[in-house]
Formats: sequence, C-alpha cells, structure tokens
Amino acid sequence: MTLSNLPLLSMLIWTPILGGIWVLIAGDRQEETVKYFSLAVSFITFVFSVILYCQFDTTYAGMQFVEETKWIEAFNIKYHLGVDGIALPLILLTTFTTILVILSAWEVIEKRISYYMCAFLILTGLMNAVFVALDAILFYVFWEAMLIPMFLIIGIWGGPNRVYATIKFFLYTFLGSVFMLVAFLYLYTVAGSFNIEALHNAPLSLTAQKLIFIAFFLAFAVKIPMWPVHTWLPDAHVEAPTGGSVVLAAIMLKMGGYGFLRFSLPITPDASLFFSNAMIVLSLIGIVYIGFVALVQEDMKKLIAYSSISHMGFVTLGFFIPFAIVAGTGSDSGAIMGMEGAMMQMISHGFISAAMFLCVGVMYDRLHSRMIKDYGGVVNSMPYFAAFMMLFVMANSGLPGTSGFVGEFLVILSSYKASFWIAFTAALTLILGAAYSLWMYKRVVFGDVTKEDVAELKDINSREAFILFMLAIVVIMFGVWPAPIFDVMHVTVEQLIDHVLQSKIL
Amino acid sequence: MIEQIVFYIFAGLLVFSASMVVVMRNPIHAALFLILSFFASSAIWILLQAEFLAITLVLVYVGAVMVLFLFVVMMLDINQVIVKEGFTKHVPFGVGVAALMVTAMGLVVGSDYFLSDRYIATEQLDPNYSNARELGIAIYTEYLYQFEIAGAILLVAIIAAITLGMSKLKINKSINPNKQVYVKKQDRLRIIKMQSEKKESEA
Amino acid sequence: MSADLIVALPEIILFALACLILIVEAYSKDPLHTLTYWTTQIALLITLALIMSSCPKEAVIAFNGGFISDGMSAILKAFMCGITFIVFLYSYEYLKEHKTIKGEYFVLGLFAVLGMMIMASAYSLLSIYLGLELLSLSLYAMVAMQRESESASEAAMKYFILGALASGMLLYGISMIYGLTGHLQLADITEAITNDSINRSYLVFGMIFLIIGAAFKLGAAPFHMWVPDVYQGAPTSVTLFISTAPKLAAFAMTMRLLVDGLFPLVSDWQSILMVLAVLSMGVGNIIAIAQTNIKRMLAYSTIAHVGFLFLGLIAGTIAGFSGSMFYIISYALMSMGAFGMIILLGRNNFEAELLNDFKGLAERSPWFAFIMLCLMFSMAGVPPFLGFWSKWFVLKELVTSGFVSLAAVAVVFSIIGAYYYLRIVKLMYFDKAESMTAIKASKQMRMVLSVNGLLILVLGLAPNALMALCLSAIAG
Amino acid sequence: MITLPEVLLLAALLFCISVAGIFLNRKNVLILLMCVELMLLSVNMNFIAFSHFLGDVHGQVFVFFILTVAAAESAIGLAILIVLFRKKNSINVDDLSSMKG
Amino acid sequence: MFENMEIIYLIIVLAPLVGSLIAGLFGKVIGRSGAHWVTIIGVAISSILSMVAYKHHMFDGAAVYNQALYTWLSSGGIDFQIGFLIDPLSVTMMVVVTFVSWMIHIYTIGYMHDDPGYQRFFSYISMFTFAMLMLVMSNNFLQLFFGWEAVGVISYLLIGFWYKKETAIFANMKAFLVNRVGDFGFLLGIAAVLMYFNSLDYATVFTNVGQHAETTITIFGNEPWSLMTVICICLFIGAMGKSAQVPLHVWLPDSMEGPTPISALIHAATMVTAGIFMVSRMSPLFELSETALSFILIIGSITALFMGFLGLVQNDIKRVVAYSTLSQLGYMTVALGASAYAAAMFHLVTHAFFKALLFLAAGSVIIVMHHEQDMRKMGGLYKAMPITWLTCFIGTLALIGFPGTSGFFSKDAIIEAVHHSSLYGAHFAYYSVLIGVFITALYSFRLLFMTFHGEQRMDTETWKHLHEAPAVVTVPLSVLAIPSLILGAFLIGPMLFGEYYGDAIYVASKHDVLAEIGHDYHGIGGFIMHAFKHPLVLILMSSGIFVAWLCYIKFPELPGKIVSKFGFIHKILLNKYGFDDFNQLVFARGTREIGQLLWKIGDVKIIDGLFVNGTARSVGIISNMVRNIQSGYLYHYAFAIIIGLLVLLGVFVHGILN
Repeated sequence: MTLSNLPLLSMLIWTPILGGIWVLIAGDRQEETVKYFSLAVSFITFVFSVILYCQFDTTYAGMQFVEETKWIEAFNIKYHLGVDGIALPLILLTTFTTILVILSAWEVIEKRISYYMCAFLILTGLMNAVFVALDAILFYVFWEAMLIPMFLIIGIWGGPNRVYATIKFFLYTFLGSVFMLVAFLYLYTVAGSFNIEALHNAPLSLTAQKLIFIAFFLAFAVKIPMWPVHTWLPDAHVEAPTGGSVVLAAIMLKMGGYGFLRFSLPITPDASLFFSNAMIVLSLIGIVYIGFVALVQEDMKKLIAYSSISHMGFVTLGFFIPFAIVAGTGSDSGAIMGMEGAMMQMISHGFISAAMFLCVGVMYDRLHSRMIKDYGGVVNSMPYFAAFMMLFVMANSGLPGTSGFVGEFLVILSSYKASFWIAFTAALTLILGAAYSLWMYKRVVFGDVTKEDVAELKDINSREAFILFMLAIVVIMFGVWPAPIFDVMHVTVEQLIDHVLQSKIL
Repeated sequence: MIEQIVFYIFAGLLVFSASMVVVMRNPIHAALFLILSFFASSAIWILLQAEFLAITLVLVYVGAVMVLFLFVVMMLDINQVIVKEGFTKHVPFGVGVAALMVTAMGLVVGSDYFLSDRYIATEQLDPNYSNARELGIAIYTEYLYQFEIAGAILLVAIIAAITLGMSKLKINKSINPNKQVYVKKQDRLRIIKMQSEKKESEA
Repeated sequence: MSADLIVALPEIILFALACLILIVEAYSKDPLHTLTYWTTQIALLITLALIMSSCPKEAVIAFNGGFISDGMSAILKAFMCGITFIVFLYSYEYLKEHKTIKGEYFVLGLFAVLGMMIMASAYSLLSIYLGLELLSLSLYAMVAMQRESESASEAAMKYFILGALASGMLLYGISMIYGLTGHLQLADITEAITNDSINRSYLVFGMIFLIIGAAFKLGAAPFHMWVPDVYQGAPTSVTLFISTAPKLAAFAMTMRLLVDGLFPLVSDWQSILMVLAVLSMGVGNIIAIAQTNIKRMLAYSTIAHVGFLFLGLIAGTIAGFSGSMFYIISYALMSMGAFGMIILLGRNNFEAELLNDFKGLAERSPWFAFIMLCLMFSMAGVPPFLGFWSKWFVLKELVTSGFVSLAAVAVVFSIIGAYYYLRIVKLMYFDKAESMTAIKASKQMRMVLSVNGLLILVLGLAPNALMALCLSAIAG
Repeated sequence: MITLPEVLLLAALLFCISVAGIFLNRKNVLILLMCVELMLLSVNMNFIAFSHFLGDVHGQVFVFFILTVAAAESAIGLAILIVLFRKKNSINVDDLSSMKG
Repeated sequence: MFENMEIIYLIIVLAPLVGSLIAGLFGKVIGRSGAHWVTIIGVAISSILSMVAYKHHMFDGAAVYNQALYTWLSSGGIDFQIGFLIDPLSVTMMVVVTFVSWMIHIYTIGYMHDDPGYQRFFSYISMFTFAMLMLVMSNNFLQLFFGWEAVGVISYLLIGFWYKKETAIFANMKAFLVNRVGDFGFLLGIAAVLMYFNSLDYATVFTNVGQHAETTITIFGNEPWSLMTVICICLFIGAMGKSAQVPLHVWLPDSMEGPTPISALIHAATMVTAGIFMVSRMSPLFELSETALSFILIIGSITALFMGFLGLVQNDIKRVVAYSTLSQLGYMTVALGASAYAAAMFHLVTHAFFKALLFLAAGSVIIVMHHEQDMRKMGGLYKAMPITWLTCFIGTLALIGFPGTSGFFSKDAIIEAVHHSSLYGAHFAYYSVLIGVFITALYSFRLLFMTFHGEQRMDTETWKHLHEAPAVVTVPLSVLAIPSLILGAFLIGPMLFGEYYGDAIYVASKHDVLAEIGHDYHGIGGFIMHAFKHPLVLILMSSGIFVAWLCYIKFPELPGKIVSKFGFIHKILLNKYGFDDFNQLVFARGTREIGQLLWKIGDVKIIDGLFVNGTARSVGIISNMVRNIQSGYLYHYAFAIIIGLLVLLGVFVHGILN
C-alpha cells in the first residue's frame, strides 16, 4: 500500500482549495458542472480523511503523517503539518460536514452558485489546515484566512441583517486572534521557534503564562464561544445561509476548543491551573444562563445557536475540570474522562447542530421564515421530516443512545469528582436542554395545522432525506458505538493530561 | 565692544522688521519689511565674517526674490483681498505659544554650553584670506555632487514655474487643423424625421 | 573621481535622460505626449537596469562622504524605479482619460525619482536636504499641475506651506547637529557623538527637529495634517505617486538620519518614535472610520501604516529596521494597487473617489472586486496577504526587543483599522451596484493591476524572498 | 565681542517669529511665503554663527545651498500662489478650507 | 437449551426491538396487519422466553447470570459496559413486563383499530418493551440510566401520540420534563456512585458498599452528610420522577391523554414501577441509610393517601384509575421505605396485572362509548357488556384488596410491614396506608357503580348501539383477570417469606420487618385468617364499599349534597392541591421570565448594547469628534506641528514629565 507515503495532510488541505479555485474559474455558466465537481471534490477529500483514519496509529501519542518543508527560512517558519488523536476526529468531522453542506446548497442557492461552492471548498481546506498545522504561524495564517470566506458567505448569501452580523463576526474573532499572535511572538522569544511542540516545552514564568493564557483565551473563548463573549454567534447564525450556519456551528466553534487543547493547556499549564476555577465558572454560567436564554427565543436558528453555546460550555468545562479534580482530590482519576468527554461533545455537537440547522434550513427553504410562530403542526404535512427532527431534537437534549449523550454524561461524571455543585449546575442542562429543545419542537412540529401555508408544505425530497439520513446514522452510531472516536484519542489525551499536570515554571 | 553694539542694533532692527512682516496687513509693506530684515541680517553676517554670503543674500534676495514677490503682489492686485483686518482674537494665544517656543528653544541655545572653548572664533583672519575663495573651493571640489543637485533643483523650479505659470486656458484661441480636417458631416449636421402635424379633431 | 561617477551612475544617467526628455517634450506636438511617456518609461527601465547591475556587495561611499551606495539604497532605489514605472503606467491611463495630460508631469516625475534616489543614497545632511527639496519641489508642482481643479491648487498650497515649514524645521535641526558635532557627514556625526563629550540633551534638541522633518514627510501624527487634504485634493494620478515611491524615500531619509547618523541616541529617538507611532496609529485608524471619500480614507490609513512602520524602528535592531523596510515596500505595493483601482474605476470627468462608487463592484467586475478584496484584506493585515507579513514582521521584532505592551496597543488599533477596510469589501460584495457600467480601461492597465493584486497574494504566500532581501539589505 | 549664544538666540527668536507668523496669519498666503523666507533666514543665521565659531567653512557652504533652494522654493511657491489665485480669485488663508474632516 | 442462556436473553431483548424497527421503518410496506403481526410475534417470543428463563432460574435454581456483553466505551480506566444481570428480581420483572406487554399488543389491535398511526403505535410499544427490558435486565448503572431515559422518551412519544390534541402534546412535554427533573437527581446519584466506587457495575458497587458506609461528604457549608444518604436520595429522586411520587407526580394524570393501552402498559403496569424496581435493586445501598429510608417512607405515604383522595372527585374514568395507580405506587414506595422490598415487588407484580386489567376494561368501555370518558355519561353498562363488567369487577376487588384476591395479599403484607417498621415516620405511614384502604375501596367502587350500575345516563342513541367489545379486547381482559385473582396466593409464600429473591435483595437484619411477619406466617389460609382476626383493614375496606353504595346506588343525590357542604375541600381536591397551578406559575412561567430577563437585559442590553456595540459606537463618536481637528485651516495644521514640537521638546529635552 503506497498510500502511507502520500502527503495525505497536504492533500486534505489543497485538494479542496484548488478545487474551489477551479470552480471559481468555471464560473456560474456551467452550473451543473460546478455542483457536481464541488461534490466530487468534497467527497474525495472525505475519502482522504477516511484513509487517514484507517492508517492512523492509535497507539502512538505524538504527531503522525508529519510533513515538514521550508517555508520562511528567514525566521525558520516551516510548512509543518501533523495529526494526532485530537485533530483526527475533527478532520473527519470537517470533511464529512462539507459533503452535506455542498449537497444542502444544491437547489437552494440561486445567486453566484460557483462563488458559494468555491467559498465552502476553500473554507474546508483552511479548516483542515488549522487542525493539522504544527507551526504556530502557519496555524495563525490559516486561522485568520478562514475568516475571509466565512465573512463573504454570511455577507453575500446572508439574511437581511447580514452586514451587521458578518462584520461583528469578523471583528470579534479578529480581535481575539490578534492577541494570540502577540502571544506567539512572545513565545518565539522564549522558545526560539514557532514549532508548536517546541512551544509546549518552553519554560515560562507564571506571570508570563498568565498573560499568554489571557491572550489565548481571547482568541479561543471568542471562537468557541464562551459566555460573555458569545453574542456574535447568534447574530452570525441567524443571518448566515444554512450552509454557513452548519459550518460555523459544526466546525468553526470546535476550533476554539481545539485551540484550548493545542495551545492554552499545554503551553500555559500553570496559568490554566490558576484560571481553571474562573474558566469552570464561566462555563457553568454559559451552560445555565444560555440555557435559559435559549428557552425564550422566537427564532429557531437563534435558539439552536444559543443551545450550541450552552453545549460548548460543556466542552470548556471538560477541559478545565481536570485541574479542579487534581486540586480537589489530589489524584487525576476522572481527569481523562472529562477531557475525552469534552472532545466527544465537540464531535457530536458538530453532527447534531449541523443536523438541527439543516432541519431549520429545510423549513426555511419552504416557508422563508425562521420564526417559530410561523409554523406549528408541521408533522401533519411533513411526517418524515418530523421524524428526523425528533431524533435530532432528542440528541440535542442529550438522550442516551444518541451521540449527544456521551459527552455530557462523561463531563458530568468527571465534574462530580471535582465538586458536587459543579456537577449539579452542569446537570441542570438535562432539564434546560430538554425544555428548550422539546418546547420548540412542540410549537413547530406538533399540534394541529393552523396556517394554510404550513398545510401545503412538501415533505423532504430525496436529497434532503439523504442528508438528514446520513446525519441520523452518524448520530445514532456514535451514540451506541462511540469507541471509534475514543480509541483514536485515548493515548493523545492521556499524554496531554500528563503534560498539562506538570508545572512549566523554572 | 563696538561690534557688540552694532550687532545689537542690527539684531533689534532684524527682530523688529521680522515681526512687522508678520503683523503687517498690507503685503506690500510686509515685503518691504522683509527686505529690511534681509539687509539687517546681511549686516550681522558680515560681523560673522561671512562676507560672500552676506552679499549674496542682498543680491539674490533683495535683488531677485523680493522683486518677484512684489511683482506677484502687484499682479494679483491684492487690495481686494485685504479688506478685512489681518488677525483674529486668537492672537494672544498664538503669541503665548510663540513665547513658550522661544523659551523652549532659548533655554537650549542660550545656554553657556555654547560659550565653551569649542566655540571660540578666530579673532583676526590674515588680510589675504578670502571668504569667497574658501567657499568656491569647497563647493566646486568637495560639494560637487550637491552642487549638481542644486542645479537640478533650479531646473525643476524653472519647469514647475513655467508649467504652472503660463496659462493656455482662456487666452489661447489657436485652432487644431487635424480636428478641422477630420470633422464629418454627422458631427455638425443632424437631420431628424418627424410626423407632420395632425389636428386634435382628427386624432 | 571617476570611481565616484561609476557609483553614482544611475543618478547621473537618470538626470541626463530627464533633461533629454525635457527637450523631447518641448518639441513634441502630440497632444497625447506618447513619445514623452514612453521615453520616460524607458528611462526608468534603464535606471532600474543600472541599479540592478551595480548593486554593491558592501557599502561604497563617494563624493567625499556625500553619497553612499549600499544594500538598502540599492534595493530602495530599485523599488522606486519599478514602482514609479507602474505608477506612470496607471497615471498615463488616468491623464488620457481625463484629458489633462501634460508632458511636464513625467519630467517632473523623473526629477522626483532623482530626488528620491539622492535621498536613498545620501550620506551627508546636505545631500539629504537637497534630495528632499528636489523631491518636494517636484511634488508640489505635480500636485498643483491639474490647474482645472480648485482643490488641487488648494492642496498644493497647503502642501507647499507645510512642507516648507517642515523643511525649515529639518534645517534648524541640521544646523543644531552641525553646530554640536561640527560635521555634516553622517559617519563623522556618529563618531563625534560617541567620542566627543557632547551634551546629550542638546543633541536630542536638534534631533527632535530632524525627526519632525522626517515624520512630516512620512505623514506621522501630529505632523500628518497635510496628508488627507493633499491626497484628496491632488489628481488621483499624483496621489498615487505621492503615496508610493516618496514613502520609500522618506523611509530611507529616516533611516539615514536616525540609524546611520544618530544611532548613539537610539534610546532617545525610540521613545520619541513611540509617541509618534501610537498617535499615528490612533489618529489614522480612528479618523479613517468616519470618511466617505476613499482617497481621504486611504490617506488616513497611510498615517496609521506609518505608525506601524515606526514600530520596526522602535525595535532598534537590524531585524527591526529590515521589518520597517519590508513594511514600507509592501505598503507602497498595496497603496499602488488601491489607487490604481480608483483610477481604473474612474471615467472621463468622473473620479471614483467616493466609497459608494465601489458599491456592487463584485457584480460589475468580479475579477477586480477580487483584486480590491486582496488589497483591502492585505491592508487590514489579514493573512495570507502581504500586509499581514509586514505587520507580523515589525510586531515580531518589537516583541523581541521587549516592547510587548506597545505591540498589544498596536494590534488593538489594527482591529479598529480592519473595520474600514472591511467596509469597502462590504460595499463591493454585499451591496447592489448603482450603475452596471462596465469598466473601460486599456488592456495593459487591467493586466498590470491584476498582477499588482496577485503580487500581494503571492508575496503573502511566499514572503521569504522579500524578507531575506530586506534583512540582507540592512545587515549587509 | 559677539558670543555664540547671542546669535543663536537671535536666530531662535527669528525662527519663532516666522513660525508664529505662519500660524497666526489667517488672511494672506503671501505673508505665509514671506514667513517661510524668514524661517530660512533664521536657519542661515544659525549655520553662519556655528561655522564662524567653529571656524569651519562647511556651515557657510550649507547656507549657500539653502539660499539656492530657497530661491527655487519661493519661485514655485509663487507659481502655486498664482494658480491658486486663478482658481479661487483670492489668496485668503481662510478660503483654503474646502477639504476638511 | 440452558447451556447458553446468553442467546436467549439476547433474543428476549432484541425480539421486540426488531419487531419495532420493522413496524416503524417499513410500516407502509408491510401494512397494518403486517405491523401488528411482526410486533406481536416479537413480544410473544420474548415473553415466552422470559418465562423459560423464569423457570430456569426459579425452579431449576440456576445460578445468577451476570455478564457484560459489550463495552460501550472505556475512558479514564473505567469501562462503561452493556450487560445482563439475571436474577430472581429481574427475571420476575421480565416476565411481568413481557407478558403484560404481550397482552396489550393484542388488545391494541382492537383499540387502535381505525387509527391512522396504527403501525407507528405498534412500533412504539414494542420499542418500549425493548427499553424496559434493557432497564430491568441491566447489570450496571449506565444501562439502567439508558433504559430509564429510553422508556421516558417512548412514553413521551406515546402520550403525544395524537399530536393534534393540544392537551396531549402539552401532557407529553410535561411528562418528559418532570421525568427529566427526576433523571437529574438520578444522574447525580450515578455520578456519586462512580466517584466513590470507580465503577458502575452493580456487583462491584454492592460488594464494596461496606467501605463507604461511614463516609461523609460536605455539600452545604461544612456540615457532614452521610455519603449513602446523599447517593440514595439522589437515586430516589429519579425514582420519584418515574414512579410519580409527590411532588413529581403531576405528569401521570395528564399522561392519560395518551391512548388507553399506553396508560395500561406504561403508566400502570411497567414503566411507573421502574422506580420501585430500581430501589429494590439498590437495596444494599438503601439499607445503609435510614434517613433515606424514612424519606422514602414519608414521600410514599403522602402519595398513597393524598393521591387517593383525588381519585374521589374525578369523573374521567381513566383519571380515576390513574389516581388509584398513584396511590398504589405510594403503597409500594411505603413498602420500600419500610425495607419490605419483597412486599413492594410483590405488590408491583400483582398491581401490574390488576391495574392493567382495570385500564383495559376502562378502555373497552371507552371504545364502546365512542371515546367518551366521562363517567357521568355512563351507567348500567353491565347488561350491555358482561365480560368487561366481570373482569373490571375482579380488577376492582383485587385493587381494594378483597380477601383472597392477589391485591389482598400484597397490600396486606405492606400494611403489616409498615406496622412493624420502627423507622422515623413509620407511624404516619401506617395510618396513611390504613386510611388509604378505605379511600381505595370508596373510589374503586364509585367507579364500578357509576360506570356499570345505576341508571343509564348516556343518550339513547349510544345506548342502542351498546355491545360487548370485540374478542381482541375481551381475551386479554380475561387473560389478565386470572392472575389478578389468584396470582397472589401462589406468590405470597415464596416471594415474601421464602428464599424467592435469594441475594437479589439485601435487607439489614434490624430493618427486616418481613422476617418478623414471617414468624407468624402459616400459609395462605393463616394469612387470610389473620386478616379476619385483626379486622381493622377489612372493616375499613367494606365501609368504603358501603359508602360508595350509599352514594352512587342508594341515594345518587348524596354526593351533590356533600360537595355543596364541603365545597372548599372539594375545590382543593379538584385543583389537585394546586400542584399544577404552582408549577405553571413558578417553574413554567418563572423560567421563561428569567430567560427573557437574561436575554433582553443580559445579552441584548448589557453585553451587546453596552460593551460590543457600545464600543463600536463610542469609536464612531470619537472618530467624528477627532476629525474636527482636521479643520481644513492651514494655520491649524501649522499649529498642530508646533504643538507637537513643543511637546516633544518639553518632554524629551526639558524633561517636563520627570
């Protein structure tokens, strides 16, 4: 098998980007070609990621498939790629979601279809790149570059208030990341290199760590997003086209989490310890506060956006629980559980939120409204759709047997090890999550039809059915068989925990 | 001693005329005061043993530049411009700032540091010392390069002055034969069709 | 002596050619001045070639220390010629389009370039001053040249008065330095400062005047006031010119004065520049937000960029200076593209100088909308464009020299700045076009502009070469 | 016997007067040009003083060049002034404010 | 065939799942009959096999089977597994669940005969059977929680089966959310277990439980709590949700909005008893915390008594049965509290049969009455539908604990057990269950009389068309009637006093009330005689019947009078003690208010308005201010330069700042 010596990671990055460029050149004239070509590209990318998964050595903690070539010798910045157990699942998530996004745009996007496809393909490439970049500057370049297509996607195909939303999105995330850049530059003075692994081992004083942690925090907390820097997300989601919302919720948010794992925790372990309580509190506020806010949303997309924020609260909680556990019990048992739970939560939320947004998209394409009050009794006219949506709603409220359950369950279990009250507050999501999800479902899907345009709704066509079906499969599969994801990340996470629990202060 | 007196006389004159230049409302007066200040300063320069430059100052400035100024003033018959009074209420403030600046600079340049023996002028130059020759040698050997640049600058000044100054605009009535030759009928003459009038009654 | 002539060959040839072209111009009846234009361009290319060919390994000082030819001067000169070449290409389009074409424009342009080159390789205060004047005088004239427009002449007047004021300051500074050190030649000055015991604060006194002179040329706050008015008032072709090559010259001058001349005072001018840098970034970025005229907006963005440029100097290291050099070069390339875009959109007796003229460009011409997008994101400092690397470079050196907090301040301002660049992208892509009039511009204009835009992207993807060049230029 | 500080102070005073003239005068651009000339004059004064007291000719050379440039400068300045006058029919400084903000 | 029971257990679990999936996914293809056949066969298989397993364990005395079959995931050194623990406890539950479910499948054919969602319904109930089996057969907390949630969801789906009915979809959301509150506690309990035992496996936990008997933790302030109490109360909160104990009972009455078979299967026989089962399963833990036990005892008795009262004033036939279910669940809980787990399980089993029977009977009445559920519009039906009447009568007898019926044994046992219990609150519990007996008799016979006796109050049109329900309905009725009648007699001996449960249930000797009763237990006859020797219970019961007869047969106007006399109390009862209003007001509205507040004030006003957009706005304002410096006047520009010069000079030459 010669696959092993292919530059898989580069292929993951550049295939979609080049494909996107081709699409742009092809232009809107050959619309069909564009669509099918984009689909093909996204599918090939997915295949690459699957090959990557199959070839991945789950027993090795470090970086695999490493590619390293000169880029900027002047400052030995390298084109340095590699993948480990944390990045791999996210890559799969990315490539998989892209296919669905491409499909979901099929008949929906009328204006500038080629731009649309191009934007998404390039975005995919960049997102993959973010997950595999092993050079801080390389990472930063991709991280920022990613904003451009997203900015355009929201701005061009977005809703009425898109300009406000997209500029808010851009500046907000930009604000966060520039401080990260400064932090990188500072780290360079310490480590003498931008190589992330080198940064992991660079000794740092506590104050330095604190400052760096805050800089990273600004970048990643905004991205993930954590309360109170979350307000860009609902706007962005509401205005974004379905595909945009999907990518935003399914992958972009995860980058914040990835950032915490890749940078904040290993580079500034002591500061992470120092700030862990604050982070936990913020996460808990996020979970509960946002849960309440989600409850009263009248706009479905807003509601799902808020629920995303609250779910991401679990991610951050899981990341910082280990410190609390060690501080509390003195042993790190359960720390791994929290971390892995958080990882799992990211993955599954990727699928579920994608599914939810696609569901809203399906309705929006028919009625051009996202308002809950404009619906009601959808089940009567769209039974199949209702069935799918029920599944996803349940998954969203963390039902055992769906992927949504695994992450929350593990995080709650491990957070109990830290403190009863943390677990208590976190577990409130059981009630709140169910409340907002089901209440929306009740108002939208159940009930008798009161509006005639709802009565005339056409049930999902085969394309939409296929998309939702794929997601349903995945959601259930990882619900009953989460092993594939966990096997991949065990070793890496363990090693990460070991690394994080040692002080870096000299 | 005498030098000092002379210096102060001219210095006073210089300062006075300079400030008059600023204060004067009528540009012609201002120009004349400027000339006066040039004279005064050239005198001081002579005290400082820069004869050549002193002469040049008078020749070039008073002779050429100031004439140019006056010429322009006349040409633009400024009178219509200076109806309103020159200054406005901001004057005291401005003067205050100026004073502040004087102190800020004076504190440095007026300090005894410049009395140190680094700055002792040679009292008596020998009789057959020629300031002009000194300069000449310097300029045409050491500063050849800069001299050339100065030439370029003057050239640019000429070009600029000419291009800006000479006005093709209204005055110029010359015609362009090319255009006349290439004129076609349809450029000048347009034949339009229109229905013959009808009366409302028929319509 | 003849050796000196060899070293200064590019300048000499350029001077000669300029005079030649002046004669050609004088005798040409062609209303389009085609001949003048092409000869000018050829002259530039010849000079460029000469510079390339005579790129020195190590610094050569000529004309009794009035002239130096080193890596920095060579590279800057090369870029000056190259950039001016493209600028003239754009300008020619513009002038033809607006029927205000004049042969003198190119001649004066050439003299300006000569002035810049002199500044770039000036090694004594006198040559710096003369080079500066040669440049400025030509620029004043060029600004005023479009005599039809009121604003042009107003701009010219403001530019002239303030410029004179600034050069007066510069001269006073020079006189002080001269008086304190007794030298005009930069190396001697450095030596004098280091060896003789000269009252430092008096030196600083003189230096402040020098810095003001330089800061004025660069357009750093609070000496920036002329920039917006001149950029707006001057004909776009001239604005284009002013905002590109002369910036390189001004940078060179700053380097000569502060680094070659007054490096012993580094700690002092670092802190002075810090003040100017923060002010410039603040004023530039904040006021730019409120602008509706794109030329004016870009003027303020220039001010902000100068603030960033200073950061590299503040770092006070070889790498830092290289960073600034990298910054100014990439800035020149970007603003060349941006103003080129304005020229491209302009039509006969219509200047596309309002932001709203960019509305819906993506529908009118996707390709140029994309080019503009590259330029804007590059100016905002978003990777993978060149602008990011320039910011990155100076910030990195700044942080390396330990000015972390200053770097933080800088990035905050860069975020504020990002907003108004985004606004242009928003206008181009998210808004409806008011008129769908197609873009009429000559083929080479389109081509060059495209190359210009793509260059920003390509250099953004592979900045190494340029970085290495700048590093070697300063170090070598 | 004249001392250096005296001359320098004179020059500084001249400098400040001219500068004040520039930002105090609100009516007549011509006078601005004259102030510029004054400023150069003060600088020249500085140079000459220094060259005298340092016993070094370079200062005077510099002055020579300044004079040259100043002449060129004033020529261009006046040319611009004329153009301006043609446009605005006034050389009132207050009228030079069509561009602001 | 007993070599590899594993296969059998798997089949037991999976058969209903398969049936459900087929019916659900390919409902259109296989059609109605296909749907009910496939599901019924599925359930039948698992039911029969459960009986086989029952025989295998109870009669052939096979060893307890405890195997993990599948590792769901392992994280941080802890394996989360899916596995079976088959012991007397679970095997009994299996039989009950599968059998009742089977019957109800059959019954459904008749009941849902002309419903559009026929296939969907069958798919749901088979799925439910699967989930319930997972729950009872689990050998670890995770799977327990999994089944726990699963049955909750399916009951949600089934209550909202008629999704057009506003009441139905309100009821099902209510049910789910209330259950979630329970699960909230349950999950915390599980988390606590994991924290201290580092395993979710029953066996491991129960064997190591001794180590933590004395462990205390601090939750509020720093006053120590017994770990076991915390764990047990958390777990029991879960049970309260599922088994509808006060105050989490509110969902059960509303759940009657669902089709009757559901009410029978889920909300009477099986799901609601999951809590009881769970507590019995956890007996080793509960036995270590008397606090928890008394808590359970008190909650149970409150439920038993006060929910009974509510049964008196209901006119909806199903709701009466529902409230009786509540109070019966209360009885079981009381038994648990008194550590008489066996009695609780015993009552659970008998109750499963006779309550299912009652529901189905009510259901068949409802069909015949064309989905009319108001008892005031019924009466005298016994002529028209004898079988229904008879079975219903049997069910009623069993419910009120008429001597000899299965209900009698289980309920009496509970009362005795409580009587002997010495825990805090035992007396209160004892008296409540005693009064409960009277109440039970009263409302049960009220139902019987109002429905089947007295004059017919329905319009003649309906009266003409009255007829006995179809066989698919009557057969299950009859089949269920038999165990309701006799099952108790067979089970009481072994189940309460014999070694029936083996080690499945652990009772600390000092709590072992059943043992005390056991001393003077001499066979069924003796038990019955004992009841007659101490006739208090019987008296209460018969007086209940008598009062019912007075009010609803002799003087039908009497109830009206009483109501008018005690209008206040009647109102309270009608308002169900105001639980619903309270929840609506405080929780439902409260949360929404908070949400609105946090959103409109917190997010929109403060975070967005003040900070995010506020910053942007202020930058804009500043910019518009600062740009005025650029006045366009030359002298201002010059002035700026001079100021700059002065400042620089002042700071860096004259050192003003320092």
